[in-house]
Amino acid sequence: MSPHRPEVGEIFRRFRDRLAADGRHQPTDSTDRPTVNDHSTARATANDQSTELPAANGESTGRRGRRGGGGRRGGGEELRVPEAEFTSYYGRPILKAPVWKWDIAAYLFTGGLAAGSSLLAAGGQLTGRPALRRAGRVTALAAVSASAVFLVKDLGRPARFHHMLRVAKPTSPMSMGTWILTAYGPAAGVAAIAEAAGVLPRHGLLGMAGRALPPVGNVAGLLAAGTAPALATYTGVLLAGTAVPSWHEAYPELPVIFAGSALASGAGVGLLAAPTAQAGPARRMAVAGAALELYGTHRVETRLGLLSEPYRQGNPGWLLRASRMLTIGGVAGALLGRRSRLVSGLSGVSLLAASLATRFGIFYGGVASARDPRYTVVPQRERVDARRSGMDLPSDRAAPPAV
Amino acid sequence: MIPDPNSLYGPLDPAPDAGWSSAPPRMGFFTDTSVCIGCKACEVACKEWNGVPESGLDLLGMSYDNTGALTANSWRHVAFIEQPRPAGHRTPPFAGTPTDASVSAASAAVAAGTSKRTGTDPGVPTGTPSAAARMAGGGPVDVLGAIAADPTAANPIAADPTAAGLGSAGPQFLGMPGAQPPGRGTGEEGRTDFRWLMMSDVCKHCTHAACLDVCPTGSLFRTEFGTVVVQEDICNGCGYCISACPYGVIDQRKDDGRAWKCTLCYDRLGAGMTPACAQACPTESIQYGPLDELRERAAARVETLHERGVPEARLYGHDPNDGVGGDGAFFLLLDEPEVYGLPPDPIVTTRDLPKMWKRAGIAALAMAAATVAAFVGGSS
Amino acid sequence: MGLRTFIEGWPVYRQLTGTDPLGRGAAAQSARSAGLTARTEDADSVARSVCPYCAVGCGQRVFVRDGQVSQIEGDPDSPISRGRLCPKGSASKSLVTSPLRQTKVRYRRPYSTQWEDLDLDTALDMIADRMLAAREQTWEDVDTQGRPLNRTLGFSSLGGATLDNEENYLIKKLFTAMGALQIENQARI
Amino acid sequence: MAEAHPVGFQWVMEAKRKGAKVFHVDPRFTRTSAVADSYLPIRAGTDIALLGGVVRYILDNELDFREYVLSYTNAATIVSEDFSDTEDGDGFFSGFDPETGTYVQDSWQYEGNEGSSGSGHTAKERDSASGLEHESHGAQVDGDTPRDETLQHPRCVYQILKRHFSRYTPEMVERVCGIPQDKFLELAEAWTRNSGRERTGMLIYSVGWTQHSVGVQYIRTGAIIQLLLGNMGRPGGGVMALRGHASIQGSTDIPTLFNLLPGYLPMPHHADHPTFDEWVDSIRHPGQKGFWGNAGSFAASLLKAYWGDAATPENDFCYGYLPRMTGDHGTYQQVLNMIDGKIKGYFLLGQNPAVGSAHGRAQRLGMANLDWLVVRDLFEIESATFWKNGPEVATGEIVPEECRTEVFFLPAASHVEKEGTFTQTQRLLQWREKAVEPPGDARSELWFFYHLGRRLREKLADSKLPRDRALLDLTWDYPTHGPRAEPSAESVLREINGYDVATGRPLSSFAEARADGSTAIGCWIYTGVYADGVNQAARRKSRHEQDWVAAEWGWAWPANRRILYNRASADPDGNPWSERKRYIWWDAEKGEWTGHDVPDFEKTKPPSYRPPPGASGTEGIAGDDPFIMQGDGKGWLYAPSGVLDGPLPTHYEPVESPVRNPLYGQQANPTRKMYAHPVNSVNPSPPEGHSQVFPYVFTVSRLTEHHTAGGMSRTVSPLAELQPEMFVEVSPELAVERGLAHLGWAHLVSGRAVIEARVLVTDRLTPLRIEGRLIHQVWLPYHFGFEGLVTGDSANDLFGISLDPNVLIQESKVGTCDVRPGRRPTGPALLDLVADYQRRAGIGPGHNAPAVTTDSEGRERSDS
Repeated sequence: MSPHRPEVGEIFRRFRDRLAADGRHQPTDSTDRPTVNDHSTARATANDQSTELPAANGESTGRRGRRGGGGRRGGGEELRVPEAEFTSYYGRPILKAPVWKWDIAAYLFTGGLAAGSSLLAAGGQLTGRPALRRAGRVTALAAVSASAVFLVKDLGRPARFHHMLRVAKPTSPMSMGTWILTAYGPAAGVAAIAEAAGVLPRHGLLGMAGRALPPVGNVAGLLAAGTAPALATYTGVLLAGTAVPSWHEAYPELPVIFAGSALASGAGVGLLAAPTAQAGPARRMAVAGAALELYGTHRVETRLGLLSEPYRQGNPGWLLRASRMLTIGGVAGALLGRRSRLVSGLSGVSLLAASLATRFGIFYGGVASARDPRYTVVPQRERVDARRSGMDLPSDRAAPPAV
Repeated sequence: MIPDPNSLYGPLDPAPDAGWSSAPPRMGFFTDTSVCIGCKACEVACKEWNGVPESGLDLLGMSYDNTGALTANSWRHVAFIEQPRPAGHRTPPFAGTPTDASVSAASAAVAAGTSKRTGTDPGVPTGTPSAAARMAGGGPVDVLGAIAADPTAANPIAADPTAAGLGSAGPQFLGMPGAQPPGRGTGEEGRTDFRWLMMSDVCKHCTHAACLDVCPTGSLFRTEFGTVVVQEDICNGCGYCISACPYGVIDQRKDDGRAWKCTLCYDRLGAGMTPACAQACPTESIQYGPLDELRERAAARVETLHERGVPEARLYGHDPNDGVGGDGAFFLLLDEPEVYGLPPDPIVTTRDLPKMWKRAGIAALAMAAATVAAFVGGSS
Repeated sequence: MGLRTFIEGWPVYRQLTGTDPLGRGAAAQSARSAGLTARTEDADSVARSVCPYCAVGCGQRVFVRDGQVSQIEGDPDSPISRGRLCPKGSASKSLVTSPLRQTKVRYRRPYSTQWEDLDLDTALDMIADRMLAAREQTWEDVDTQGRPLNRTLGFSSLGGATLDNEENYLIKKLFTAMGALQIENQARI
Repeated sequence: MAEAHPVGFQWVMEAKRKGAKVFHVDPRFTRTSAVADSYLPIRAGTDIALLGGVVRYILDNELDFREYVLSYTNAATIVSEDFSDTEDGDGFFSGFDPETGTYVQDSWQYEGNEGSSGSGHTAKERDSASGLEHESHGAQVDGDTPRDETLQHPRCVYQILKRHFSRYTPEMVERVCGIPQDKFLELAEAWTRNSGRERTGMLIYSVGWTQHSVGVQYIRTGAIIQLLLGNMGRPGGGVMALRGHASIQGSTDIPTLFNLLPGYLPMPHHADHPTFDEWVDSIRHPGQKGFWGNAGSFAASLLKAYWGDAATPENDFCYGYLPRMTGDHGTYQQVLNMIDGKIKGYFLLGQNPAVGSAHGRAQRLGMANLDWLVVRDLFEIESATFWKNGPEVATGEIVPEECRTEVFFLPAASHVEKEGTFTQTQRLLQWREKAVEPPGDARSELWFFYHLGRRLREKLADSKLPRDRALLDLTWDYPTHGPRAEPSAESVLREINGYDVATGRPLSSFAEARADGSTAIGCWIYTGVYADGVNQAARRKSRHEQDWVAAEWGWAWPANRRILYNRASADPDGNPWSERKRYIWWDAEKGEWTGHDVPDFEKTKPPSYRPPPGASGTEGIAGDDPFIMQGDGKGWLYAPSGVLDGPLPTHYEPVESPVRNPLYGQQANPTRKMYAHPVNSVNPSPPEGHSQVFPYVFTVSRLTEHHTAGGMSRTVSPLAELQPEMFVEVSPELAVERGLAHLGWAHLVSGRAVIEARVLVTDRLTPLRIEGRLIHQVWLPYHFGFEGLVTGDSANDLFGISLDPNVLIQESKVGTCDVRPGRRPTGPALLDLVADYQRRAGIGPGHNAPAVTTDSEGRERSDS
């Protein structure tokens, strides 16, 4: 090839300009666009009718329902929701659905729980609320350990989990998350172990350890708390950093939702574990967390247009609605039942459940959006058509907005 | 060294950006579907060279496509689309024969119901009949007419699914819509135009490869040739790349757990050889070479086709300014991308990465602040 | 491997010190990938062959490693095929290395419901005996008018279109010398 | 072509890229049609009507390459006044004998040669498939023939041609083939416009063309067009056969065929060839022009190669050892004889008749009635396991416990496990190097037959029987090598090439062949492949290092000529017709023929040469007679002999057709080979009654992803997964008519069998309007059987056995059937279904359509 390689893209700018200037290219526009139009208009009927198709055939409905490939089109509800018009190769998904199983959704919860708990613990540590401290530290360790198990278990090659430490890639939320966990995990662990100081004998080696532990634990506790917010929010980027339509487009909200959900769950632990006297901060955390969570969830359910659909329908819709109820109930309980250990405990449980439901709802909402080509094609097609009508470059892409 | 400003988005020569200071010219594929004869030599040659396992033995009824999609066990996939539409300047194939309305859309809708085990999960999932019908449609598509026709009355076998063998064939209906007795058509109101699109799909080896950027192990890496390769000795099957690919290319293999896709025959490139599929391709539909050369060749080819009365010819994935910074493997198509199962306007997820981290940071601060407030504010 | 080499082999270290801070390429490449070469490169031998399927006669290169066929691909030198192969030709390696290939003699005795093993040498001997017997029983010396026939119609043969010219030559020569006339192949079908 | 020969198709795509227009004629829209500029759907079995229409188009518009036609074809030759055409005979030429269903060809001869057809009666020629002999040379005709250079004489070939095809109008093409007139005219116009002095056009057919009861005449019609347009013997022209097996050309040149000996020498016939001289003369035709004058040398040299020292001029080179034909000993006759218990043993060498041959049931029943069967293959194919897995086992027709056949399965060596030559479809020999040893018991055929022969000779060593002499005197001493004593393929190739008996020097040209026993040649047309003791077929000079003819890649017979009759690429005076098409020309200075290829002409015979009166053999060929193997040196528009079913192609309906022949009272080829055997019933066609019982036309062919009977593709996973199941393609219109659903099941019924397949309802098939009637066609792949990774019913089971009279190839590209939704019955119920159809169609066992149907009422006149 020629020794001098022109700057990448140069050739194509020239080529595009040539075509744009060139009348001969018009036919593409004039003959191509109409056909598309004809088809869309002509097929609107077929399309609407075809939505009855599954209903017309119980067998296939059941089958598709099982497969989930287009499960949404299963029920009669379908008939009321006019199907967004799109084309795809034999109607099949364009994206590969996430291969992550339920344990990643569970990790989203345990990771957030750990973070929330560590913050709670640190607060307790600094403001002299031992119950909050202890409960927070112990829960954090338990949660982060569970997280590790979930993460490794989900790998196709669990024995190779340590390959995660080969690289440190800012472009990879999962890589960043790995390093955050690497920093957070040990700290949370030490902090929790320090709680054992009380039960150690006064004398001898163990005695010395017993005296040494609390300060060490305190340092570790603060370290954990320092990394906890990152741990709680990076998972938002983890999901958003994919081609899964309803995850990616929700990137502004996901960290907020997860932060709130983490706070709420941490608060839940506090409400469960601490005597009502010490639980004040937990109640306030619950309020803050719930606020963030409810706000974020509401946004993704409404702001994304077509891509909000998956969060409103089927199991994800159900989960998110449940989460909302539980959150509100939890907060109410936390505020009103401040004198009753039982009510506080129950609100704690309901906040935890809410957080769990949120994570699963968001997770499966995204999965559904990847399984249905509609959510891939429609928004992109709109983008292209808008651009085409915008500038006279039918078969070519215009430069997208700079970052 | 400072990463290129376009490191996450926009035109970029990826190899130097990935640390290959003295990189050879970027190599890639240009797949010209206007000369593809759908022989599938590419699929076989790829499997032979790369030792890709068998991907299932089911008849899909998607025209002659029994592979279904790009999967961990099919790194080249030839798509077949039957459409009652004009093919360039060609004489209408069925002009003057006693035909009725077209069946392409209806058959495609049925085929959408088939699925296939490919050694991956979920293999080839079923599709949306109406979207399939639109893919194959060339005019009014009366899918309903086909379906609504009372199976038992009009279609004796449909009454008995087992006899009809439709257990796996999705919705049952007659081969074609319309109650008009066959052959009444003069050919005028019947189908006359027809074209059979074929296209060999493959990994796009994007300039901005999300799969690569999100890979937490560095298993996916950018080669000195600018291609994107999974290192099977590194991959631990975290599956992140699979949700990150905007084309749905990379996939996880069952009983193996790792992610697999086209390597653009990295080992052959190293030896100065042509990738297996391109070498086998009988009609030069798959062309391999320095990307810049291929882009110029493709530009010329499109112009030729336009001159020869094929206005529907257009390039896909050639433009360094598109959402993924241009594909290392790009295509000449004769219809909209989604007809071939390609996303119409993919955008690499990392474009928004800085904004994402920013939002995460703010959320994190909010979280911390909320905690502090929770403890300092208030009495109890 | 010393600690130092271990550290220097660690991609993160290479990210920090090398040209690939983002760990996208050079830094992330594994030792295996770095050492990767096409298996055709280290083949023990390469045979110039021809595709066994249709009659176009596409050139093939057969690469052999450790006595096994390691790859079969088109011969770029061929003026007929220019290195290209159809799906069948491309599958030649799977054809010759197929696990379904039967590599042992199989024998089904009359009225039996299954195969038995048989030694190749014995099989050859049994076949020879049966040919001679059939020839014996069905030999025709002359026709009704005493004109020579010199033949047997007692056994026949079908096949050759997938065989080599040399093989067809021996088949025809041997059968003709035995007076066996009913020799046919795909060219008639 | 894209379907069956994708790599060959790269050249079509290349031409297309350069602006060539590609036409594709096929009953169904294939992957070739997808990239063609024009697709013409056609009713299976009507190609002669289409091509005949082109011939008429050329003649009516005087678009023929007149100078070429005048000098190089027999257009001007005058035909006997006894000749009468099918136009006058309602589908019959003069000389038909209803008793035997064959022609007496005397009246077809050129004027003044009526006596010399040599074939008073062609019945014998039909049984011995004598048409095959002409693969390397034309039939007999006397050289000196009366001509009318003005082409005005009413009995000159040109005028006869005109009359014969006068009714093949665009309207008639549409009525018969279902091709709309404007599309036909588009084809005819483009074809003729791209031929002539400056341009050449090529006709490519796949050998499905040969699988018709008029197969040879299909190709004849193509040849007539190409001769009229001046497309023969010129670059970019010709009639190209795309054959389907790696060395099927080689297995015809060095025939494993009952009626031939190597080099297209006929196997002797007990009545016609009692002596060596009569045998040779029947080939040589004393007094005839052309290269066959040397037949004696070729014959003697072959026998010398067979029997070495034992073969002497005194004993006619052991001519007496050769077995004699008494009639039809073809593969289908054999199978019927097997069913009748007349054949004891059967060898299958890389062939799978249980799936690949017409009437699979007859094939399997035949094999089930043998004493012994030897199957040599790579895989356990259907023909090796019919006794336990065949469909007849399910129906109870074959009971393993009662099946006598003793089966030997011997694993064969693959193409990389042995060395040798394939002859590809353009007569090019390519040597294959051996890559690895065959696994286990696998052996090459070379090994098997050499050692089998050795063993047979040992067992007979002490025999005093005269009949064993042939075997004992046989030269059978090929050097072997390796632990397995593999015979040397090169030594065999050397014998095929031929050598000087005295010195052992390999011959370099068949011109060196001698009739005195001083040369031994295994196959004279291959002489030169081992010239100078060098294996010329092993030449692999890269295409990048030689010109476009690539003469140094492999070796083509004869004499490494890449284009036959290439003298025709120059005008009568020896100059190229045009610079664009320059190929071979006369170099006056050097006084020799020269060019890009080896001249297919005596190198130093000047264009001006005229043979002395009475000259015969090669010296009888004039300097402007390019077709040197022809008796008159001309390309034959009209074949006075050699073609048994007529001097000119005529449209007859397929043996099984739902349509009455629109052109003649005679429905189907009256000379076709029919077998009245109980197992072989033929579906009724008009004018017979009940043809509506089998209302649909079915045709079969290949898929790119599979190979023939599937033995080499259904067993290979990367191929099997690409086309994993037997299916049938139907048009939307038929789907409605018969209630077929996409991906549902259907079963097809013929008078022989019923098979089932998954349904693909596709726009790629279309009904055709024929004679105002709607004719539906369905298409099936014929690759499937009951063994392998993917299985399915065999399409070939549907066919009966009716053969082309010239070469005894079966009609297995078109038949009639019924199509029914759902799966077929199993077990005995399946037989009942077929029986019921036979009853309704009124076809008893062995029913054959009447050979002669000229009676317009359609009542049978003779026969049956």
